[in-house]
Amino acid sequence: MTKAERRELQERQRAAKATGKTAAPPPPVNAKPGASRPSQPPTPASPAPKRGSQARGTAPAGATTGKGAKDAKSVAEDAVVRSRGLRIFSHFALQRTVAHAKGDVHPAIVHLGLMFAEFKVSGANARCIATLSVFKQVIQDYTTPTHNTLTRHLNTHLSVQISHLVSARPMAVTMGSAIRQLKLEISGSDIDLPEQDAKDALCHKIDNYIRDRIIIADQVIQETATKKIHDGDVILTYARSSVVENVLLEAWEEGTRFSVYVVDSRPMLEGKRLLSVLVAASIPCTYLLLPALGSVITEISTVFVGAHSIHSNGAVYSRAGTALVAMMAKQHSVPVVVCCETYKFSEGVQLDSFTKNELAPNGDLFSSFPLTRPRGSLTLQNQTNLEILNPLYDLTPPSSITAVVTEVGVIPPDSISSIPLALGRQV
Amino acid sequence: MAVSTSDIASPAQPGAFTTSSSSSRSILTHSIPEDEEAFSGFDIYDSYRRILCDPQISAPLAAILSLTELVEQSDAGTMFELVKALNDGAEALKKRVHNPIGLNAGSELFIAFVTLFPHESASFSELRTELVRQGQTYATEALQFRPKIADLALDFIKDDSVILTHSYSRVVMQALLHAHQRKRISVYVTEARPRGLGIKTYESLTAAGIPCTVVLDSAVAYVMDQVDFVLVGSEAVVESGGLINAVGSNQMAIIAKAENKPFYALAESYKFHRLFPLSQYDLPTHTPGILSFTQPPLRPAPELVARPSVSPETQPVLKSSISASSAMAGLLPPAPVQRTMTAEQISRNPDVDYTRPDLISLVFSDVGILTPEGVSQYLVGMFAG
Amino acid sequence: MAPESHSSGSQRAVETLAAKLRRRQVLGSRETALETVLVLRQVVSKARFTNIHQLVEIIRGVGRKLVEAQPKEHTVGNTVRKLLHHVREEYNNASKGTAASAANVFSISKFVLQGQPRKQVTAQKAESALVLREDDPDDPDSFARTLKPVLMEAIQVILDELETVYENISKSAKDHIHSDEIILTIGKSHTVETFLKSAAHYHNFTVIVAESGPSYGGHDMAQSLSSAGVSTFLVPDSSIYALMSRVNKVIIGAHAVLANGGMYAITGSLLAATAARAHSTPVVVCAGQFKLTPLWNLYHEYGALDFADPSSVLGFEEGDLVDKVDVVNPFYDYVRPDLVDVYITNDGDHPPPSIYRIIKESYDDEDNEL
Amino acid sequence: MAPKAAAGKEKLVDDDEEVLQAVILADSFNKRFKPLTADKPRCLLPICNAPLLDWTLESLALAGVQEVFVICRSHADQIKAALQNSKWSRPASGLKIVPILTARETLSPGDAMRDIYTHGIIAGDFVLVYGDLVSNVRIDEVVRVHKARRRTNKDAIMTIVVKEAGTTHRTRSRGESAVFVLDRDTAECLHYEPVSGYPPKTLARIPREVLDEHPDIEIRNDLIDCGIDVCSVEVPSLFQDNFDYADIRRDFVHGVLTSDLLMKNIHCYVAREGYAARVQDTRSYDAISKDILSRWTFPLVPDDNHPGDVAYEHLRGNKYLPKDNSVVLSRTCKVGRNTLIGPASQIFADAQVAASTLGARCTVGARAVVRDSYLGDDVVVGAGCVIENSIVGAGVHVGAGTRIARGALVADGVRLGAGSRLLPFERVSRRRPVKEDGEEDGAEEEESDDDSEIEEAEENQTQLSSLLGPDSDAFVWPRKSGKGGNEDEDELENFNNARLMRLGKFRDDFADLDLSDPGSVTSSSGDSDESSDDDSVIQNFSPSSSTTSLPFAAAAISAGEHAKESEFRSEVRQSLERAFAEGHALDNAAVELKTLRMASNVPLARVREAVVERVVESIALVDGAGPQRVEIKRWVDRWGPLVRLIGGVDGVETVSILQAHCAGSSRLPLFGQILAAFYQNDIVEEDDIRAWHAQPAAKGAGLKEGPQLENMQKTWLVGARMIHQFNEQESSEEESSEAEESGEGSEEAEDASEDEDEDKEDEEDEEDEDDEDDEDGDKE
Repeated sequence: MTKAERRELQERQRAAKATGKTAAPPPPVNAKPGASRPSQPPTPASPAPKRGSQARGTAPAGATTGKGAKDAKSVAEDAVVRSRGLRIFSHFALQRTVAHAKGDVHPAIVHLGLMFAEFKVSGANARCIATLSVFKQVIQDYTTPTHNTLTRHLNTHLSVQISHLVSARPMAVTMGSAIRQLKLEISGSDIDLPEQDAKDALCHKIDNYIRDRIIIADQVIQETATKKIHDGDVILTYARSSVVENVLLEAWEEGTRFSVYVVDSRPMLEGKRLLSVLVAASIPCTYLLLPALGSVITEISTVFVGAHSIHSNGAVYSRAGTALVAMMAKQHSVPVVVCCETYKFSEGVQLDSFTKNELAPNGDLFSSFPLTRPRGSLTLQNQTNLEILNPLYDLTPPSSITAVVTEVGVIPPDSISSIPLALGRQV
Repeated sequence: MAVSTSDIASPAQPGAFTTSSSSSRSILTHSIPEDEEAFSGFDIYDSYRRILCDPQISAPLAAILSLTELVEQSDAGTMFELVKALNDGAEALKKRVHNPIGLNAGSELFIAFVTLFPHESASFSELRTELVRQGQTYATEALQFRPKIADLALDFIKDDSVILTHSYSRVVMQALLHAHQRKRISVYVTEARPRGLGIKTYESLTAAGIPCTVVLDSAVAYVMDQVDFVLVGSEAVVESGGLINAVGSNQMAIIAKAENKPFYALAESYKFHRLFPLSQYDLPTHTPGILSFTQPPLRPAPELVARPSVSPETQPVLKSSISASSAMAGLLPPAPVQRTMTAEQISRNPDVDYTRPDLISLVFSDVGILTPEGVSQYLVGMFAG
Repeated sequence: MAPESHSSGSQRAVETLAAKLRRRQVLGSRETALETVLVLRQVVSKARFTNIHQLVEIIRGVGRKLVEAQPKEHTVGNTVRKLLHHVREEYNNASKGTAASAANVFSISKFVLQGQPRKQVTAQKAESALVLREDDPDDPDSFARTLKPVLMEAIQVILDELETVYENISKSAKDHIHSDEIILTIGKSHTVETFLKSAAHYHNFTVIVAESGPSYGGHDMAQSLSSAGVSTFLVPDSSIYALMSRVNKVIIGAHAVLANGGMYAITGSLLAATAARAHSTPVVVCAGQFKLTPLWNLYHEYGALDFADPSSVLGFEEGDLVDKVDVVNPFYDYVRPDLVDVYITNDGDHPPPSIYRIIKESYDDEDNEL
Repeated sequence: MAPKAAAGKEKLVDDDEEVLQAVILADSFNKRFKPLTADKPRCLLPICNAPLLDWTLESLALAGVQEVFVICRSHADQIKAALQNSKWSRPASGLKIVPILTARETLSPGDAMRDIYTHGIIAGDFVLVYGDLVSNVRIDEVVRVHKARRRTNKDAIMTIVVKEAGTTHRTRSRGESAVFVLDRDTAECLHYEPVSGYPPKTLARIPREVLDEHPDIEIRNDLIDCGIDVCSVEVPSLFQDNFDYADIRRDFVHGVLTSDLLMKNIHCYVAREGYAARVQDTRSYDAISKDILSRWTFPLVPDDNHPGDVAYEHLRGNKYLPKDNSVVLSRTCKVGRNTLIGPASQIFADAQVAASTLGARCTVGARAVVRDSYLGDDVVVGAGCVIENSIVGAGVHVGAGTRIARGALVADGVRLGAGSRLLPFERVSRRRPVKEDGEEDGAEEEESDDDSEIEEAEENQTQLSSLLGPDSDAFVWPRKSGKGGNEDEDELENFNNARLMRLGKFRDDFADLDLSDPGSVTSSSGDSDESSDDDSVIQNFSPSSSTTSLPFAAAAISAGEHAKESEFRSEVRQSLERAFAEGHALDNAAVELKTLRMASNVPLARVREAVVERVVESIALVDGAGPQRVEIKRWVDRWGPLVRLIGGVDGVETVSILQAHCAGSSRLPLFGQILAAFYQNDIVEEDDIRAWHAQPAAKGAGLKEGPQLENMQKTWLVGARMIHQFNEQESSEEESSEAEESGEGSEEAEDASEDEDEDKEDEEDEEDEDDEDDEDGDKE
């Protein structure tokens, strides 16, 4: 079991613990661990590192001073509330400044790390591909230290790189499964092979992986999905999914005439980018922010969304807001179609958006406010009693999903679990 | 025992079923001319039917009018006697009519009115004439209700909207035709087996130039997605805020709910009926005959009675034949005889059903637009208040 | 018997308010209501009338003008209706003896109308001292003279109600919110703000504010709450669903409460309410009585059909997009009654169904169409 | 809730601080809207069914202006009257409006300003706008800023309101825009460089000292000049002093900024919130109407604060219908998005109205299509008409089956007979008595217009009359400014630039410019940049515009060519496919083709190739000679004539095209039959075939070995056989000659439009380059 995996495991456990806590209803109980140590500074100081530190499991440390704090009002009480609030979100993998590279981190990795941290590279597929291609470089530049075999040592070497990436931004499920695959390959590769050949073999494997699991998969998905778009349809999509984007474009290419509603929301406002792509392809578009959804949902014939990952219970883990869209669509009996490659399936079940999530950095990182308002008035900073949270993902329950389009065909969300096995992916 | 007789009588004259819809009263009157002479002197039922011949008059109104006549005729010397006479009259009517819900509403209203009527006037005969006058004036006013309702409904009918309606109802027709003058509407109407009154609606709507399509009662769920809202008339609006209407309304309401489509009911205020059905089988129209199982034709009766457990197995037979036939009927009206339900089979079906208040979005009536809660509050205000 | 045009002064006032309304320079239901009352007071005080009908006509006339100016702002109509209601009440009280018109003509239709839910005739004010002489030929003003003081009182009542509306709503705050609860609200509603703040005096709880784009009123809300010592989280609208599983109550404001118990509220409310339903989290709506509107949602699902400009959604500067993209930016959502659990108003808490009754009680039907 | 309103809220003026004055220049001082503005001032043109002036006044009222002076010149009486019975004259409107009549001699805003000065009406700082402004900007806010600045800096005499918008924003005028050089922190306007669309300006010269004094400057080419200026008292007097200031921007601003004597400075106010734009040409008319309909001007929208008296209802997809549902929509008609329909209008079965505004009491006949167009009141559109992207004045009667191509302007009261055809950018007005009845607008230039119109009219009518249906009372204006510099530029002010400011959907609409035509000296603001270049205060950048533009042009042509062609091909294919699919009438299809061709200037041959190709390709291959022949006949009979209709009949060419195409396509075996069919349909004549056959090329000469060559030869043999047949049976001469005639007619029309198409791309491509060029031009 490699570092990365262990780390993941820990993450999960911590998450589980935290939720367990928050779930516990009676207030006093809540308050207890809540108070954490009163020393804990309520200053608005640069949020990221601070929260980061708390994320490192202050929650369990929550001391019993809660009651006392509550009786004595003012600052202490303030701390209580804050810490409670914190505890709710503490386990979210938080945005942090990229740590200094420990161990021999490949420069390419460092670079990629920065890209991740600044959301220059975002989106499950993009990140996965980026990582893999950088790994190819790493592998090529890698030389097995004397009296050690590639099969053994390379993994550990990679783990260093991975942990650096993770320190930049939590690992995407896609990356996870890809890396897992890669490591299997590495440990699988035969020892007597001359180093260079072994490397080449690995790189080749990586290329295949990218090709089969992502590129080809997407093409298949597009073909399948485009069949679900008919003339005169009104398609609604949320934020921006590369797959959905391609589906729409292809459908238009094929001469299907439909119109698209692009729904969007802060913090990322990715929809705007999708919008410009579609408009460039002269697809008639309507643009709206999430809150306005209620006004238009009745006109929609189909909803297409992408996914970050899908859990074996069929819950879709995707850009925050997707759940809302799916919910509304369900309400008005509009079919909700999720486009998602199989390599995004992650074993295990997630029950709500809390057990695992990620926060977008504060402020107007994506310059998402239109010009009409002076930025200052909108980009608040954390201050006493006030925290800004931008969860990046939410979890759409299978109940509000009609179908999942994968490269192995269209399947109902709840029979997801059968797929990974069908693909012979050892888990 | 009256109910059963009417029940047995019914298969004999298919006309009898028509009683359930306020619309087709007139048909009824033609249908049962026989047992008329059985009554001597003033026959309230007789007058009731006579009044119903006017296509504009619906059951409750007819009931009120006939009761007014009764007041005219009656020789009651005191209020008490009069009220008694009225109650008897109402009873008599109820007994004679296959589906008394409508007229109950009417007579209930009138009697309540009479009892509450402030009679400080000296001579009782004066009072009687006064009451009669009241009755008649009300009847005349009542004719203005439908236009009023149609007007209320107009706001809710958006231009270019698609409407689903059920069977035939005068007030709905009025509303649709009224809307047609201002807005572009198109209508789906259910065939409404077994009387197929939907066809009647279809004809008069298309005559008026409203695009209209008849759908099978079994196709309601299929069509619902296309529809902007559902608009039905009513037999009576009851104290629960629920609705009694030609059978099929209930399923329609349930489907509408499932699809999140508004379900509007139109009801003149004289259809407000102080009645609280707990379930379909709590309706006054429900008789043991309805939904009872046929005796398997092959076997001799006695043993059957001995072993009631037999009857279930025959049930599917009946069921299938019903559904199949109704489907056929929808597709090709001149359906082969053996595939349509026999009058006897039909007789085992209800002709009105009860729609729960929580399925109804709004009730339009001449006293204003009411929520189902509003209706019950209203009824309470009327009779208890 | 057209009412003689009331003095140009009040005329001017009406016009200005109308203009302001049309230009959206008066904002917020309460401000609008207040402005309306003030104008009405001016009108009534200046108005010259010799009988109740003229008075009613005058008021209605003004009402009509204002409503036309801004049909989307329902409180205007409501205020006028309320006033009319009061006027009639006062009039009936005053003219008990003279116009005992109700009983004597008792007909079936009348009988039917008993069903109308409305306050059973308010306790006969014993001191109905003032004698009203309508259409008095020799002294036409007598009617006005006698009635006006009463009317002024009535108007004052309405004013006071508006002045104190927030406080009264917040009275019950502490009973609705308890310690360590997590409350979710959306956008900025003055009502909700005061409600939460007053609750904060008694309990410590956490408020999650959804910013509700594109107005992002949530930011101001979060600011003011946190500065009032309430621990606050500001989240984008997108995360409403994600957080809902931890939320104990959703508390939102309303723009107008409709007769069927549904309401218009700032966009996003529908999302929040529906998400709350999905997690069976109670939805509490704080709304002053003046927001109760004797109307139905005639727009079906299409919000309150009041749409702002696209510029706050898609910057005008993005020239190439502007040309080709349609932008939808409604002010309000229509929230169905079955999504709301309770309305907290300045006179008590009501479940959606009973809104209908209250409306019937507080306005006269004949005024629904001004 | 409404951000905009929130803005409006706290400034409920009408108390204390002194009255805010505004001056409206109600005259446009140019004639871009001719003939619409023939007997009506521009500021009374309706936009979204309310006169421009009302929008302007509303905009000012919105901003809390209290006193307004309306400077009117032409049709002053109309304006006065309009103001009299508008709601503004009501006491409660809170707006005090004083119409001021200026002399006819005021030919420019400058003169108007001098007039203002002489009237001495201006008390303090005032707002200067044009009578064609649509805005919801909080001008009072600007005024506040301006005043504040004044306190510290007496020389800040003027604040120009600009709005940020992309360079390619529809609302940003292409014809006359400008580069602003701003100081980033003080927002002082350091340099103003007018950018005219034509001749394309590719460089902006910024005086060095600007850079010296201000370390941190913004050079912006993406601003909409809203035409709202907050001026202080000095401004009119400045005009007074410098009598040569004509245009406020190009002369005044320019002058002030560049003169080293005046020492005044001018600031800009970049409006973040709000909307503001001027209807300064038909193009912006289009853009702004669209902006209003898609609610950018909120709360100035039809269903909310519409200056007109009608109350509109807003429906899904920005459709606006009057509240009193007086509109009659047939059940089958389609009303598209962003559409405003005036009261009591009627739209009949299967008609389509999209992205347009209809005035009151309009009638759109069955199957008619109105797209991106603006109809005045009482317009009657006959059945089956197609109106695209045009402005149609009030009371116009459009006969059945008429096609009005994009960019056309139809003046009030015109009658277009059934089946009329208006080519793109046609301008039509009612026939008028040759002598102008001086009382209404008896200005000399007006008359000179009419004279010129009439004389133009002659050849014009003959040339174009084919386009006007019978019993139409219409007068087609000359399409281009008269050559040989006759003195009628007033009528088409600054012709070339005007092209850029015309209503019209595609970018290349305004591309058909004529470099050979020198910028003519006129009194109009539009091209005063050309004229002023020569005598402008600073020499250094007058040459820039003219000199640098030429090489660019040269380069552009070659570059643009291929792109154009391919684009054109695809367009033709689409339009034909549409035609085939929907079975258009032949001549409709033909007109469409002509339009396309005119849009992207390609030789006639290309068109013919495209058509032949389409026709041939759409013939299905069926086996069995009989059915095949039928199939061919069907297509050729139906669509063959198109080849002739597109004009410039040249049978030989047709045949060779046909051959060339067949040789390279699966339709090879059909060549003979198709050719025969063509012959049957008089698309080609016997002589043509002979001629073609005679050509060496027909035998595939000059082709290198390969299938192509063989096929050519095959086809040639087929031809040979055919000719052989000819020789046997006599063919009739007369009909062929007739065909020639009919061909001739249309050919002429072609050439007429053809030669004006020269040098399209150069213009076009510079358009693109403009922006960047300005930018890096500055950097140097």
